[in-house]
Amino acid sequence: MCINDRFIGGTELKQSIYTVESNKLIASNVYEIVLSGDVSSIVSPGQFVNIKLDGLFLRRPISVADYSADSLTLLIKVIGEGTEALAAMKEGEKLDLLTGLGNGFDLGKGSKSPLLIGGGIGCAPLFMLCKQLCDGGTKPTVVLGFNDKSEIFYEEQFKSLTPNVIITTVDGSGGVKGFATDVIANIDYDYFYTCGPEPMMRAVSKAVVTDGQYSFEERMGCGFGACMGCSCKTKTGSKRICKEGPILESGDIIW
Amino acid sequence: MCINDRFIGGTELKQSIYTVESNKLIASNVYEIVLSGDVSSIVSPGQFVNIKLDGLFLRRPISVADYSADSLTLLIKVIGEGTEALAAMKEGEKLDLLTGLGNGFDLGKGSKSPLLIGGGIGCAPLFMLCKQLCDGGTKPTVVLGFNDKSEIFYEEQFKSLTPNVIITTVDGSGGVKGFATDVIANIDYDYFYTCGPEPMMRAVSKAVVTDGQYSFEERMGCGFGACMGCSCKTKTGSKRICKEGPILESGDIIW
Amino acid sequence: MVNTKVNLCGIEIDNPVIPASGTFGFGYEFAEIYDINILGTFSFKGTTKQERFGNPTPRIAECTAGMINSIGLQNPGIDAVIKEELPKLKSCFHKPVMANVSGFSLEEYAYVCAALDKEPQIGWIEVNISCPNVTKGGMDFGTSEEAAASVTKAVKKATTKPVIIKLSPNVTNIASIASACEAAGADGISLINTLLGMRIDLRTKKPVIANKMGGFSGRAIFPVALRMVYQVKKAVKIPIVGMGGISSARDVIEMMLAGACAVQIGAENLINPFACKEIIESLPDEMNKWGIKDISEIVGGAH
Amino acid sequence: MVNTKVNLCGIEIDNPVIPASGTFGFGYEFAEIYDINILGTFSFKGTTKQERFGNPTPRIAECTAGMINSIGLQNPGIDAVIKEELPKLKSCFHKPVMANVSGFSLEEYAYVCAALDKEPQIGWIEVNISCPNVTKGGMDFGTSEEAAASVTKAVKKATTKPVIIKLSPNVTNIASIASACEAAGADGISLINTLLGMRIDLRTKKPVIANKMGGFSGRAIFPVALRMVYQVKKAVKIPIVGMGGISSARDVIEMMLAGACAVQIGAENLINPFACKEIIESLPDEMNKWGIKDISEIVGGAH
Ligand SMILES: Cc1cc2nc3c(=O)[nH]c(=O)nc-3n(C[C@H](O)[C@H](O)[C@H](O)COP(=O)(O)OP(=O)(O)OC[C@H]3O[C@@H](n4cnc5c(N)ncnc54)[C@H](O)[C@@H]3O)c2cc1C
Ligand SMILES: Cc1cc2nc3c(=O)[nH]c(=O)nc-3n(C[C@H](O)[C@H](O)[C@H](O)COP(=O)(O)OP(=O)(O)OC[C@H]3O[C@@H](n4cnc5c(N)ncnc54)[C@H](O)[C@@H]3O)c2cc1C
Ligand SMILES: Cc1cc2nc3c(=O)[nH]c(=O)nc-3n(C[C@H](O)[C@H](O)[C@H](O)COP(=O)(O)O)c2cc1C
Ligand SMILES: Cc1cc2nc3c(=O)[nH]c(=O)nc-3n(C[C@H](O)[C@H](O)[C@H](O)COP(=O)(O)O)c2cc1C
Ligand code: FES
Ligand code: FES
Repeated sequence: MCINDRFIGGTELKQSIYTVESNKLIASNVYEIVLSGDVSSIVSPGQFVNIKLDGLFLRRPISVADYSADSLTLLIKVIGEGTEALAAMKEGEKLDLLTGLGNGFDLGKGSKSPLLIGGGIGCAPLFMLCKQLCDGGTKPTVVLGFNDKSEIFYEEQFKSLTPNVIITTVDGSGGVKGFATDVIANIDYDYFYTCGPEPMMRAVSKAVVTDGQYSFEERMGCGFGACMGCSCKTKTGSKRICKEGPILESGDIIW
Repeated sequence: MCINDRFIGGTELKQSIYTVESNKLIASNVYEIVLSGDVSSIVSPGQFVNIKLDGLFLRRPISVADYSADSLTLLIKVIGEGTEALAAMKEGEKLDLLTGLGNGFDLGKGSKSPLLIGGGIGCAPLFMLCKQLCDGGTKPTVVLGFNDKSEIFYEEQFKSLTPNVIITTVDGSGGVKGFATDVIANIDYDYFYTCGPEPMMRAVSKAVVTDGQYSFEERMGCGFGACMGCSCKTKTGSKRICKEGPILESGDIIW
Repeated sequence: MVNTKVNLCGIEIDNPVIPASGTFGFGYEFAEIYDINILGTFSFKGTTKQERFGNPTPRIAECTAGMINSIGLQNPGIDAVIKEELPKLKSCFHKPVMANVSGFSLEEYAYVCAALDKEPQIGWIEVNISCPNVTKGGMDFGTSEEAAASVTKAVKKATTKPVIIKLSPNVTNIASIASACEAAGADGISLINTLLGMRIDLRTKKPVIANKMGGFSGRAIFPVALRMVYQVKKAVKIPIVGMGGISSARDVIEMMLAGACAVQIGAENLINPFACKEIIESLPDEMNKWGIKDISEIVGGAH
Repeated sequence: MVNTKVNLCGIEIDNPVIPASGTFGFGYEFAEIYDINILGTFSFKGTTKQERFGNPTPRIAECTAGMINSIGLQNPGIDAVIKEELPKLKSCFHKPVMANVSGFSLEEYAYVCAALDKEPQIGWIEVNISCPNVTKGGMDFGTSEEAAASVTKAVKKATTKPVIIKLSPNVTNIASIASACEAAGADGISLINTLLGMRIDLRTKKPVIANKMGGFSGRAIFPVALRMVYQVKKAVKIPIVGMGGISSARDVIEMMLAGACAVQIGAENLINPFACKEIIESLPDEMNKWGIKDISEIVGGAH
């Protein structure tokens, strides 16, 4: 093995086969898939897996929403062929995954009252992050923004971790009416973590008053740093969303 | 519908889904697959089906070896990706077939003592032919040629139809030693039907003393007459192996 | 209710879905399995002056997501097409048909087009200057601007029907060839014909196709076809018929966004004889899914 | 025991399997997941005189049996490659490596080659005259005989290492361009680079790729790549490195039968990071299956 400072996450890429333990529709167009298999390469929240699907060439990147000793949970929003195929997976079926991808959130940024801001399916990786923050003894405030009531997921799961969970919906059909960013001003926090559609994160960047971390998406060729398909310009040079990302620190981002 | 003299078989093309009832290895590299489903388009022995397989573009043409009211039997020799996939099919799995393909053997050639000559997997379509001839009251003589004992299949099935079954093997490990064509000279027959590798059928054409019918193979694009991929020059003009064939009459063939 | 009608060189067709030449015979074969009058139109088997048996077999090879063919323009010749095929077609197809024409010299192209000019059921003449499966002429006409223009001029003189020139994708600059055809009077451009491709049989260690190479088509070639239609759309004002790897109503929409005002379906018919029927039937739902009310409005929408 | 060794422009390599440029970084990234010393060699990311960020994103699109990329030659520039990448590589790869070079002028090509000439680990210089993803230079050098020959001459003057010219498939006559390179002094030819392709996003109704078009590669393009290698083999005597859509040991054999003396694997590495390892490990069995004792004996066997 060579010394390679590009592998900043320091995790190892693994390819292995997983079994679908369950697949449930948990909100409008959103599925929760629990897989069993080797999770040894998953080391931090915000990392993702890259999934091979029959008949599709490229793998599909999906965040790890949760994991335990021998299972991992994915939350999937159906938007095209690949996510449709995932939604149709049945208990007992097999999936080929690359794991150990991405840097993951850096929890070592010592914060007493972190704020988590999720938008839509972007709430997925925040769940595992929230869990680990709670395990570490901090109770983060969580703001989860959705378009409408039908799209809300994992409200109870987040609430079972921390009392401070605020749901917003654009049309007011659930939780507070408005955007996730609308409620930030009233919250006390000294650091933040966010994941959601880029327009939302851009709004977050304007609304927040502290440093924090953002989880980005990009179309990927490989997902493990080989193709330069997912490059992004940052203040500290070009970074690969799949490798030096998907989590970038606020100070690094060129909006 | 228009009047179309090219559809000489007069059968209708159908596309439907079949269920694998059983799949057995019956000789070295040869599988017997029984499928249940709509057989209404299969009207004569020597016709074939065209099978769609996951991950392969073109369908694979396979003769109907037998059929009943709601099932059909295929005998398959593994030679490449498609036949490998067929060999791996399990009970309960589904297959997409086009049926009603090819002209089939013409049993109306009024023969009292027909001779059937099969070579290797070419014996497959002769089984249904033999059955229908026997049903019609004639007991054909059947010569089935194989390379060696391990490749012999359907010996008992043919023998249950007619007493006159001669097996030959090239290496003498089963039946009579030699080629199928070696034993023809001693047989009394007034018409013949043959299916096997082209070199064998060419040898048949030299050994026989009467008229008869040959079943040909060709690489196919469609299998139902649309692409001209399988054309063959005959004494009565160009014919499509999938449509005006696969059965050609001896007088028509240009060797 | 969505509108699937499009206008192709002055003739309105019910929908933009056209079975491609060489994969739909002379049409009546398919009339046995469904009512082909649901089609926009169809392009019949490439017709030449003389009868042709075509190339030796094997003429077909399997590829990942596609196939190679080397038919070599097997057809009964223009006289038999007019005397035998067209009357049969008339009994089952009641719309204008697209005649696909090939030749080995300017004279042959002109001869066949002149003969077809008198046939009332012929709506368009699609001139194939791009068949990779014939040795003289054929492909060569499609690989230079001058040759493409000279064929265009020759056939335009021979017929009053709209002339659609079918281009070869095996060229460095497809847009300049399309422009040359437009300048020479073409009424439309159709593309792409097959990509030149090859497979080798590991058992024999020789090419699968008797003629060694052949025309590669099917789903695999869609991104190349789409790109070329997009490039040609930038270069010409005349209507474009887009094809290459289309296998679904989704693909039809994508090809029309690139610039095609109608599309053709080739290899897909061979593996699914009901492909065109299924595509036509699913097109309205697919249009609704993407918020398209009138299919002709999306032509070139991606530019 | 079969023999998988081949000789590529005077350097013997343990097997003919070479990860293709742009899909294997500078090698050491893959050294984390397997011992890359099992490779014949590998071709590193296309390197230019200046550092390049490349094209805007999205740079990647999905296709049936393939993908489109529009990286646009992102690389740290020749100085950083020599100062940073090659020393890292040296610590994990102990064989000659293939340097992949691009430029926007003859001077740039020559500059980069001259700089690499001094690096002992560079075994071959693969000159990319075919990248479809850059606007000036790049692709244009690969689409005419004269330009291809002029690049060849310029780089031959700048280096004593074997020079392999990498051709674009987006041309009418690949054989004549290969011949021009041979005549200009090339030591080998590699092909094919990506086919120019495109996809449109039905949600936005605009091209998926920010740059609109990009390079199409992966399994889908294999028949085109195979045909071009076959054609080039007929035209030149220098060794050919064949690539385009190879995904298995079976494909390696087919490509070598067409005329390649070594092969490269591109897109397949991206969807299966262990692709090259698996191909190398299965090659001896596959050779046995087809009765091949010595892989170098089958080169061009299909002719
Ligand atoms: C690091 C990362 C983490 C993600 N985590 C999740 C998650 O936890 N849950 C979830 O539902 N989705 C997640 N996504 C988005 C998910 O990857 C896409 O929705 C999915 O790839 C779409 O595939 P498709 O075949 O359904 O859509 P199609 O549009 O048919 O896909 C076509 C191509 O575009 C790519 N693509 C389309 N949308 C996106 C996108 N938003 N981001 C990246 N590539 C895209 C696909 O991967 C594929 O290559 C994540 C994306 C990234 C980059
Ligand atoms: C009318 C007809 C009836 C047949 N009946 C039978 C049968 O009952 N049992 C049986 O085992 N085989 C039969 N065959 C042969 C069978 O079609 C081939 O063995 C099969 O297509 C090989 O496919 P593959 O994917 O395993 O081989 P591959 O070599 O991987 O196939 C590659 C391509 O070549 C074609 N091909 C390869 N060999 C042949 C061949 N001999 N004939 C036609 N196409 C071929 C394939 O269909 C495919 O398109 C028949 C062929 C025809 C034309
Ligand atoms: C079997 C076959 C035969 C063909 N014959 C012709 C022909 O006669 N004339 C012609 O212009 N194109 C011919 N083509 C090309 C198709 O019309 C079409 O341009 C090409 O196949 C690309 O479309 P596809 O990918 O949908 O098949 C033929 C294609 C196939 C597959
Ligand atoms: C993501 C990606 C990046 C590439 N970058 C380069 C490059 O920098 N230089 C080059 O010569 N070819 C480049 N190529 C082309 C490949 O080296 C190869 O020629 C092509 O992809 C065909 O092979 P394949 O079908 O196995 O992918 C790139 C290909 C891909 C997929
Ligand atoms: S997706 Fe390949 S480098 Fe990030
Ligand atoms: S296979 Fe298409 S016509 Fe026979």
